[in-house]
Amino acid sequence: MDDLKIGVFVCNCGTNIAKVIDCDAVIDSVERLPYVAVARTYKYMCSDPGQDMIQADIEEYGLDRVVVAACSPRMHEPTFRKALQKAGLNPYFLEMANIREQCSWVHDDPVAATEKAAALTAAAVMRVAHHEALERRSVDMCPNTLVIGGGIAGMSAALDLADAGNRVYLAERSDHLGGNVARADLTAPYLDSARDMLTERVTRVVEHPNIDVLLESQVRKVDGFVGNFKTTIRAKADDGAPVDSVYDVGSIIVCTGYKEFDASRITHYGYGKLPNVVTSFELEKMLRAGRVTTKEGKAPQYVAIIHCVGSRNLEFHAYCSRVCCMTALKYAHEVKSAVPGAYVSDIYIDMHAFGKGMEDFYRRSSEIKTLFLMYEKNDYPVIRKADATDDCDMLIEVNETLSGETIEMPADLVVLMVGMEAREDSEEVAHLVNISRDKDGWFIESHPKLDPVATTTDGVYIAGACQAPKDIPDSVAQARAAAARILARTALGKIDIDAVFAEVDEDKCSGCRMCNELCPYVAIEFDLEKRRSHVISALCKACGACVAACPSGAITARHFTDKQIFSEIEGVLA
Amino acid sequence: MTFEPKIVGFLCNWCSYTGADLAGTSRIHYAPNVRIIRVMCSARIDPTFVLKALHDGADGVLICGCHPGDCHYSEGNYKMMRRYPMLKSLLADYGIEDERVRLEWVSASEGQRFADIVNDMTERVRALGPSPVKAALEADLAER
Amino acid sequence: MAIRANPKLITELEIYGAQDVSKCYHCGNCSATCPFSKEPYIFPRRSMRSLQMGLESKLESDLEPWLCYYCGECSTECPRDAEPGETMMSLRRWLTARYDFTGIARLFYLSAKAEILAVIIVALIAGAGFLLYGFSQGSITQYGGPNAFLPASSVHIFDWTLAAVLLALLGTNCARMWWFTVGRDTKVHVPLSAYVRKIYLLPMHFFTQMRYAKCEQKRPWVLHLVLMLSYVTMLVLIMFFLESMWSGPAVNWSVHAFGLAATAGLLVTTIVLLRKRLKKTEVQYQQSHETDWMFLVLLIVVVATGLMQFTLHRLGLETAANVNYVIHMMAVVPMLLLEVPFSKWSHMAYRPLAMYFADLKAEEMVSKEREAVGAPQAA
Amino acid sequence: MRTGVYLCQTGTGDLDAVDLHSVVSYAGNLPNVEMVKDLGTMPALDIEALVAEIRANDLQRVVIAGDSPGFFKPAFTTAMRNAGGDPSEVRLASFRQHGASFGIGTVRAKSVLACATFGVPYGLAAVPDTTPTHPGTVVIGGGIAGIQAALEIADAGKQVFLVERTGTIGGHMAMFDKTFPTLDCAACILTPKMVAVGQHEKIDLMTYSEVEEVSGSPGDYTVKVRKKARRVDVHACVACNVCTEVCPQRAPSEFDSGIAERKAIYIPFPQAVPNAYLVDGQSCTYVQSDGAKCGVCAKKCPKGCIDLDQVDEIVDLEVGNVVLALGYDVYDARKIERYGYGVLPNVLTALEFERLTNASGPTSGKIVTKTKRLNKRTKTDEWVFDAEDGAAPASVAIIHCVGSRDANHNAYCSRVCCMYSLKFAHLVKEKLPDADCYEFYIDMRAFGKGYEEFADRIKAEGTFVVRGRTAKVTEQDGRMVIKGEDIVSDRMVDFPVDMVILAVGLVPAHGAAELALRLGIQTDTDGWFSELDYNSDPTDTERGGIAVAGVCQGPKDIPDTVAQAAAVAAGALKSMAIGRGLDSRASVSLSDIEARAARLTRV
Repeated sequence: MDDLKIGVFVCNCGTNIAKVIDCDAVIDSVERLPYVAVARTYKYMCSDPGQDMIQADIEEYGLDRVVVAACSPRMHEPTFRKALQKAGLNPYFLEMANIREQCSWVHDDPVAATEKAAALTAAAVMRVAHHEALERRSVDMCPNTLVIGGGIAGMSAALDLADAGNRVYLAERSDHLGGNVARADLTAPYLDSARDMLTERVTRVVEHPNIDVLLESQVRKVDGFVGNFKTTIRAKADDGAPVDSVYDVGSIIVCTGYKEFDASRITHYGYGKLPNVVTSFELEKMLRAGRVTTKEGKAPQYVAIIHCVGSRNLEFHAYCSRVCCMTALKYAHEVKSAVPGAYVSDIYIDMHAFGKGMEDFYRRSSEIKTLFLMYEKNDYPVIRKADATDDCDMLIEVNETLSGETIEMPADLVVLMVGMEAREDSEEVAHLVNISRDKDGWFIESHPKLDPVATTTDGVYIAGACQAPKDIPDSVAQARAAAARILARTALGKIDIDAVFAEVDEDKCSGCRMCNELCPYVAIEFDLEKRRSHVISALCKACGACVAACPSGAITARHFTDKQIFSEIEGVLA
Repeated sequence: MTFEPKIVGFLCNWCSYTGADLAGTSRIHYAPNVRIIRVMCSARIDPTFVLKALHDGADGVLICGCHPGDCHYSEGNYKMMRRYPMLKSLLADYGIEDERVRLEWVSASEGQRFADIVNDMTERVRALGPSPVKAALEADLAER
Repeated sequence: MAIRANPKLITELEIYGAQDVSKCYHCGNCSATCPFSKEPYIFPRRSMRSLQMGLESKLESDLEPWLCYYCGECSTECPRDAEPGETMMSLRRWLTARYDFTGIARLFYLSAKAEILAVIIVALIAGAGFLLYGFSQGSITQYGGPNAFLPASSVHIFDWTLAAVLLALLGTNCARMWWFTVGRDTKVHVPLSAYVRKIYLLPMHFFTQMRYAKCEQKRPWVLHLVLMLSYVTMLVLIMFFLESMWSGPAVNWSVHAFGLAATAGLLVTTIVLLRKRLKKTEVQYQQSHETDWMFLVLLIVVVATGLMQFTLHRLGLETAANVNYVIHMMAVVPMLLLEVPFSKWSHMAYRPLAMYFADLKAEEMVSKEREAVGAPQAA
Repeated sequence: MRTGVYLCQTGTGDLDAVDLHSVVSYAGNLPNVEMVKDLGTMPALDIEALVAEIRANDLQRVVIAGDSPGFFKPAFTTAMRNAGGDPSEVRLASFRQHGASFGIGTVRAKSVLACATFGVPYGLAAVPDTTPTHPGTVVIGGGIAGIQAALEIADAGKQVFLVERTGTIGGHMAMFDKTFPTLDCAACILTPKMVAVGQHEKIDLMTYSEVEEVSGSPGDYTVKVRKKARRVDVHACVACNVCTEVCPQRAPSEFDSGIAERKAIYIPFPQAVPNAYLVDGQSCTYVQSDGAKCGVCAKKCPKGCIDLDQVDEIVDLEVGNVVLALGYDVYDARKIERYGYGVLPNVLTALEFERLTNASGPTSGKIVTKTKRLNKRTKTDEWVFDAEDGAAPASVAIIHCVGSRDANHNAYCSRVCCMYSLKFAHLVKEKLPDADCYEFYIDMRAFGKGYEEFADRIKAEGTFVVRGRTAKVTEQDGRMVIKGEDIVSDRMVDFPVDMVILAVGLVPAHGAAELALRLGIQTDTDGWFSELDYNSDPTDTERGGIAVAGVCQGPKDIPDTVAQAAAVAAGALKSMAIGRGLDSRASVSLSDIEARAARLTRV
């Protein structure tokens, strides 16, 4: 390290820096620092002549470290790293001092600003001395994908991947594809045929040469990491006996969907006790069979649809299930069509007609004389049997907010719009593929806006209603988004691993496992034989949380080592 | 001549450092006393960094991270949040004034806020005078 | 106690003209747009709500429909084209039917045929009656004087008997209106003193239509006022100065001046209104119910024949005058007998009454409200 | 299978596009079709009569054809069952769903109908051939949707041209302060993505450029782009701000949605990408005077990177895929006179408030009402936001559905307003805890992940949430008087506030309609681009290789936009992976569809 040669290049940025900071003074102060072989200023370091200058000096003085004091590294670090690379120097031998955004542009006192600039540059010099040559590595990306869940989301993702020529294993728990959509006849808001849509999807999936559909199968085990997962799936063999087989995949998409809320949990709706109180899915069945009648087989004169069953209330689920409002309007239309002359009432809290074509659908629903009754959240309607004298089977008492009256709504058939909830196996799945769940049991995306399909485990993606309630178009879009992510990686064939990541020194590691829990990306594995933790570099995002936490200082963050930061501290205070 | 405190600032790369850059691009002027050191996440800030800074002559230390809930690494800033009280109690035991070490949340759009924090902290630390650590160390040296 | 909803009512109201009420999604825009909508009478939205849900008893006891003059602002501004204005109009028709104990009003509103038939029958009876009476005691060639075909004195008696009948019918309906809206209301009790104290409101509203003047456009108010005043003038002339109207050939200006003025007023306003209903440019004249037409048609016939009567009589064409008079009466009698108690005309009585009652009730409610909570800003 | 065909219309579809008579006669000649009946528009169906008819012709399958036949299906299903038939043999031939509109209307309707009579989903029978696809992609629009789509594709190592109309990428999202429901700052999320785009070697960023025309066929499009004269060398400029300091001309800042001024030469916002200035020809003295006057910026620029005489340049891009991410404009609140926007000083639009409350905005995030001030140049009084002199509003009213859910304006719901309004309420309460804040809404549409919880939180913070849309805003001694109905508490709202924020809805971006015409893709009645299939194909279009992302397909919030933007990448990457993409659906002939449907039905 004694023969270290550091070159310091201070940018004037026209007058942006030079106007306030005496760049020559900065040069003078850093020249005296150890290992500094050359220090220069130039009008625009980022310009081609500026970069040429740096490269020339690397040649001439045989520099092995470079400090550029200029603008924010967020602006030009990539530029100068390239410059070093061109000159045959490891790009990570560069350190930048931000003397524009954080100095010349924010200070007016030239003396103080120059002093600070000098300190920042000095810090950079002292830091860069400890920089190590880092290599960006890459691991092979297995082009196969495992899709868990054969609903609309899973099939959509599978088709995109398979059409691009990749092998897809589509694992479905039940004995058929289609998921919850298979239970629907028509879709809101245009009343298109759900069945045609599924027939098309399923046919294409089943006939696709690149898709292996594994029905009545279960993912048992997932090992490895992004690009190189080993997944064990238990499926029925031809003789019916369950067999475990191992599939190598590079990525996993979880599309396990949702399950409907159990209406009998809400006692005052009398579901299970009153024969003519049915769930939305039961009505769906009736409509498909062309038999919308009461249990007594009569055509219902009054049909009431109750929204937000299990959703938007404190007792059960605080969240909105997103699709029920439009489904309810769909039923209003369908019932009017199947039972002409029936009076349909729709008991809701807020009408969530937010999407394309939905407000229009809502308008049309009221035009066909659907009676909309509004109730306050957590002030549920109450259903009771009607008296013999009434011309109806049941009476629903609602505190109707739009009129301020307490209304008694006659009903022969009551439809409960049951909300969506996370499947009971979601915890198991989450554990299997190492992703986390929110308080409601939905899988958590790595960032709701930056990255709605990825998870904290790299290579594992989520799509559809398993992430949160979603309608068909949104599920399909998310599924295709996940597919796109995977296609991008398979196109490259390799996964580029940033050179900046954490490493565990196994000799120092005491095996306390403190870091294991800490890592948001579950990038730290514990080796049970060695009783040591080690970092899966491909998963590490280099936040350094573990480094700071390790009691035995066994973990180092490449490019942000304690030594580097300590010397930077010394530098700024020198 | 008034006492010009030296303050070391540890800023997370994603919110706070960007916020500081924004202060620059928006030409918001503030006191030159803070020297910024960039880390990837506030969770990387090892208490020893703070101690090291104070030991090497810093009169104050400013730690900035993303607002709770905003962390680029989903919850790094919470880790810092939990570490911080311990650090503070430790410093208190060493007899280092509370206001010399400070934790603040600065988002990428809060250039003004960053400037205000820096100015405010500079004033407070200036009011406190030079760090007792320096004096103590010198005394310690003299004894040897 | 919960009120039973009746989804069927909305279908019945369609016949009264409320075609679009189901479109309303209750944004409250109409109530906020209406210059009359003030606590405690917030409308039209609340009335539309009661109608959608079919709360008959509530609607029956509502005064709001009578507080609306159908300026059309709400309908133009309505984001769902739910036509609040037209709904209020229909509710007025429905209420008229409700107040009427005979059920005739309801029959007329529900079936145009029935109304037309009734009008024709009454007209024929009237015609026949007058002819028989005329021939029985006078000569068709005689207008005034001894053995006149239809002597003023006897017509006068006829007028008064007719008036008495009408008054009785209308009176009962008004009483029913009071019972529905004030009498049976358990929540507010209006003391007798208040009725007396506020009685002045009745003539005031009746003769000035001052509330109507509050609407954004003033022309409808003027039209309405002129029509109403001319009508009343004519009524007064016929009831009290019939003699002097018949006396001739010299024109008795002290009376005829009023007569001609009233006739002009009626003629002009009726024609204007007919044109508006035909042109359908203004929102409040777009959806005309059969009864609206019937009313205008009868009126125009009455006015025309009345004017003709005057001219023929002045010209001394006595026979023609007599024949024309019978025709005139064939329009007058059904108009009065059917329209005043059972149809459009009745609102001449209901509107001022409603405002009177509304005022009385409001006074009570406000005094009750005082100790209750304030507006949302204090929420 | 004995099949009966019924034509029923709802009257909502684009009926003129389809010649029903020729469809009827066509249906009559289809194999197995025993009877064809046109029931007209919105028929009142008598189920008993249908039963009789089904029995009489002993139909085993019934096909309902029309603009939205689903609306009649339950009646036919019931009839079918009552007639003893198989209810699942009621098939739909939806003209709307399969894009039977302008031009292709009738033939499309026929092919959809044919498929239905064979009991085969249209999507299975009408599969276009693939065509060789050029590996390049052009993304039109540099908002969050465009950025996301560009990154997704470029990260696969494929060339992307990102064409943005304004001087920087970032779109509307860059103007926002916080984003609902997590309240994380927009800049924190967006700027890293913007920087990534700026530095990505596979992304050719063309800001201040507009698409002139798109020619060619699926897989092989030529996109003519006009690079408007920016007059500043993007690569040389170091954003030193000298030019702006010397520039004498001012104009309202688009980025600050008009509540602050910028110079004629300016950088849209400090974190703009590219981080370079541009000259707005409209307000530049030099340009307006054809070089006669001024030009001082060019003289003063230390790097000499300003060329005021620069002219537009036209470039042709050869690509296989086109991604439309045009985004939106906000509804012009001036069209709703009764809200007094543009007349009353303290009636703001949502975007104006976004800038007002933004830490990087003109008042650096301080929420103040406007103050009257004499404009020295125009010598007239004007209302401006002034961080120092401006008073903090004691009460703020937020009006929902401005221009949305209204037959007199836009009938559709703009999807994001409820949530951003709640966000505003939070920001007001956060910065001015004592201020009263009112939300006037019709339905509170908090439908997304964590939205409902967010809404509850805002209410808990003390914001008054009033159900009832405000009818008018008037002025009374300097304050804004709002009039409306408070439906739930049965009151009239009629009181003054200091500031009114109009939650303006979203409308298709200007120029979107023209572009759709040039591209030969369809738009819905509201002007949003039509997707290939509402449910199963929300991002592709009729035209092969042309995809839609983000709000230009219909109002959307950021998470949904990002997801959809990523989704379009799937289509593009798929076609590049195998070097072939799907041709337009219109390229499949009716006879092919018939043949394919006939074949599939036997399997």
